[in-house]
Amino acid sequence: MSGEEKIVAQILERYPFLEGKITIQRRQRIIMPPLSREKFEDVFKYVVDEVGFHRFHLVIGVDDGEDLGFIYALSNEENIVLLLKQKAPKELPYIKSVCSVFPNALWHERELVDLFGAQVEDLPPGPTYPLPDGWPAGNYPMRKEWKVEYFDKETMTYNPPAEKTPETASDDKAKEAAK
Amino acid sequence: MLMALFNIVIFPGLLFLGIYALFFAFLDRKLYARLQNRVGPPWFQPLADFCKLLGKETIIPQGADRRVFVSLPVFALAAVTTAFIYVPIWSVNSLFPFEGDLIVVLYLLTIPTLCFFLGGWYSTSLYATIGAVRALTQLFSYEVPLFMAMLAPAILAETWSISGISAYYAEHPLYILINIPAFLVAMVACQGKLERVPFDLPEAETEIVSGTFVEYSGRLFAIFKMAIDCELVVVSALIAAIFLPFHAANPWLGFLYFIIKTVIILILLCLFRASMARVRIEQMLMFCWKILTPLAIIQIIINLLVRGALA
Amino acid sequence: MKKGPGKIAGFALEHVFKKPATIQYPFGKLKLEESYRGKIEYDAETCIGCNICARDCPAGAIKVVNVGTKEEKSFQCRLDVGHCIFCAQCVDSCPKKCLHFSPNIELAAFSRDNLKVTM
Amino acid sequence: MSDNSKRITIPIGPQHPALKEPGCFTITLEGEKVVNAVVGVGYNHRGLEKACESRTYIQDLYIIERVCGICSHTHSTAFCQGVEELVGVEISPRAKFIRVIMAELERLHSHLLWLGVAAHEIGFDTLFMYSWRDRELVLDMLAMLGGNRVNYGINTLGGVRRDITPEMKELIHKTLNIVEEQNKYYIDLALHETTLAARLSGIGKLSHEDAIKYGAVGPVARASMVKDDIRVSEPYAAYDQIPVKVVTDDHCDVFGRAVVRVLEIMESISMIRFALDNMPDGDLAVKFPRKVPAGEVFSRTEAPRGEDTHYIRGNGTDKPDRVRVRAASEANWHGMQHMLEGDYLADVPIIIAAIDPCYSCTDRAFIVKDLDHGDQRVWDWQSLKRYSVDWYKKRGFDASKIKLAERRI
Repeated sequence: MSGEEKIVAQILERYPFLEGKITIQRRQRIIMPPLSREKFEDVFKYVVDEVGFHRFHLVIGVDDGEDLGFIYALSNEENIVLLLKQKAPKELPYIKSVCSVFPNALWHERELVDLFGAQVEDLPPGPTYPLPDGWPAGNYPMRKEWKVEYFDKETMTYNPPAEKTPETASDDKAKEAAK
Repeated sequence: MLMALFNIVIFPGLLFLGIYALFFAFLDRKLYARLQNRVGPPWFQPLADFCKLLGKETIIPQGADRRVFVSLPVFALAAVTTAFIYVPIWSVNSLFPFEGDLIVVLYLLTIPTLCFFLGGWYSTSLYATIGAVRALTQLFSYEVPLFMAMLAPAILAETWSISGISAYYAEHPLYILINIPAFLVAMVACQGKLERVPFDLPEAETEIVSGTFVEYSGRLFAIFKMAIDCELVVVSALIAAIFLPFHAANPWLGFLYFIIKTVIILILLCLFRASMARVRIEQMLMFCWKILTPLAIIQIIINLLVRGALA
Repeated sequence: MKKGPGKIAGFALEHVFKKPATIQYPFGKLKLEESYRGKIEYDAETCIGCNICARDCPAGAIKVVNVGTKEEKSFQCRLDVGHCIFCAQCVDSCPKKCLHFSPNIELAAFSRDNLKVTM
Repeated sequence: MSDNSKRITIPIGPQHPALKEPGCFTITLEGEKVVNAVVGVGYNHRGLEKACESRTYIQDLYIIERVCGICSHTHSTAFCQGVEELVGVEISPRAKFIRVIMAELERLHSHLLWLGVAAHEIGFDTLFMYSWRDRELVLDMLAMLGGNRVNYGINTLGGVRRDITPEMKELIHKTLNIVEEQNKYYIDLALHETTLAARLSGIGKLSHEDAIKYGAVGPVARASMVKDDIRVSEPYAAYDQIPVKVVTDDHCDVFGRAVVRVLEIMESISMIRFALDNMPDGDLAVKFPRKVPAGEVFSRTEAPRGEDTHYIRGNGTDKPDRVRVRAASEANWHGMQHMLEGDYLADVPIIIAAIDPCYSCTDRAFIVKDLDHGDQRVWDWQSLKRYSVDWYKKRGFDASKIKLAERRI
């Protein structure tokens, strides 16, 4: 039994509901399924304290359409990388900060706040990162629906085109026909 | 009267000193570059820099006292130029030698450092303030060994005049060998006086931008720069007069000797600058008080003993 | 080597008498390898106007346009050197090998418009 | 006198002679001692990750290569091997060896660059000039192999773009001999020059435990006895066929980091020699599809500054769904505050330089200190811009017009 399989077995023993959802992608890579917040906090604590994943690499934010995903990359002594995933609905993306366990998560979590609009609880106060001052509130550039084309750098405003109502759409068609 | 004016303004006063200082600055930079396997600046570079600075806008910080801020560079330059008049150039005698001019020259050379301190202090910039404090802290560390190293030959020569010391060692050239430790101490300590690596803490470009001079610009900075270049000439001329007194009766030959001696000292200073890293302020204090000062004291004791033996 | 200050002095003194390592740029120039990725050169004869180069360009700096008629095609390459990142992916992508790079790197201009080249 | 009045706060950066890139360190001093340090980085956020999402994989490769000017090859290697893993393509052994040779040459040039920068920070310009002179030799080799001095562009999806011919091999061997000889002298110098040791040792302390706690990587971690090197712990490219020796040091300070780096240069030289002599034959690149299947991959490489990690998620099209890059210096920033506190102001530049920083992060609030009134006004970018335009307008120079005319995006 390889080191990866042992770890998966250890996690499955504690959390049987993950059966069949954990994949060993290749040597030194274990990928966990996306978990909701409550389950994630529990699994995270267990993995860090008892399975021995004590090195934190980074947290990756992803836009999954309906949800926002947060992928925590951890590794252990044998350099096995575990990708722990958490998901939160886009409207209320509340997650809990892991800064108290891993101080090097600070900048990564600030990045989630700025770029994805995640609401990170217990995040230590400090400057925003990495967006500039005067960035319009409510604009989260790494979300899929946010398009670079609609952003005006001079005025720092985001102007998406008005959504096409049936009337304007028919107008457009009429114009095209006239051409 | 006319002769005195000529002496002050043209030779060996302001004009000659200025030109020689620019030449020295060029030589220093060129040699520094060649030591680093670079091409280095062309001969007119220091002059071009000086002219360019004169043409730039002079900005005076809002919080600074205008009169003090403007007068400090002039003060520094004036002190250095005055000191140069008492240093022998073409013979063992300087222009207006008198008993005790060594002490006057040393104190005149302290004035530029005080000007740097005040300039930095009045700039009301944080970097300049830190640089100013460092300049003063540094002053207290290198001044003592420098003075003692300069006074040791004077004790042996039994005179406090530079011309007297020069004349004495010109007569007894072998006694110079006794002063070698003092010469080394003086060379190291004057590196601090001239604010060059490894003791360039007051301006330390990579730490506190350029320290004391951070707020100086345009003409004022040009004058400050000139004062620093002139100080380099005066200090090397002073060390040359005290520690390397080889003189010729012919004033032209004497002048040639002067140039050769000062250039040798410049080369040594430049090599010193090129081969070391900048030290920290507390390391500098430690070095000056624990190594240089005892060495200078030992030198003075040796000289006293030799003096006694000779008498 | 023993511990002590000023260790580099001898090494530096040796170099005073050696040739300097630096070159004064406009008067002397370094010789660049022929394989240096400088400005892109274009050969209109072999071009078929497929615009694969434009599709693969990360900076959107290159474009090939047909300036002739539909029957008698003649192509022109429009390159914005100001946008070009000199990755030469277009050279790799070109199926007819009509693009190649030159070791020309002296491309500074006074205006951005001067950087737009038609070849 | 209250405790606070003895303290002064000075900004180091965003523009400072010690930092060649923008980063802001707000240092609170008591005399010359640092009592508090606030690290502010991120003036350089370029939105590369967003840009990658709207471009194809092959275009992304060149964007990723430009994440860092110094470790460009490791970034592109990480991206390439990630995408290759996603597609399931195995590249030829020769391509793997060429990637390793480039990576090690890059490490040589990066470490020589660091040595020069570190020497410059402590006013030792002669060493700075000499180490950069020898770095030129390495850069010339890289230019010969890749076609450019920094963004070599030798990687492509599925292999490499250029081959190493026997003549090149000969030339590299020759140049390496010179670099090795010079580097031996630098090692000697670094270990025996008193002023250098006096400035470097004992500052920027990061203990073994703290190095793990703050997630330090690369030479910073290895100088604190953390034996962590992706080339050994997770061999990529041809590193499993080349003997790699991990250099560690127990000084835990800036001096240790310098020692690790200069010794790593020697290791790299022997690795390049080994790789050149044992290079197998084979194709340079395999055919690579435009469309990449859905899936995710976490790719790691060892850059000169430490571990680079790339996360790539494909969605079945020719454009990636998400690319996340964590450069090595981003990991080392976290311990910076801890390293700075308790040291002298004079040591701040060298401590910052000791992690070999590469700025790609931000805070953009800057505080304009108004000493006349003694208050602090916080200006944001917009208001500062407006202020400057007004200031020039009053003096008969309308800056806003000129800017608009010349700006084109």
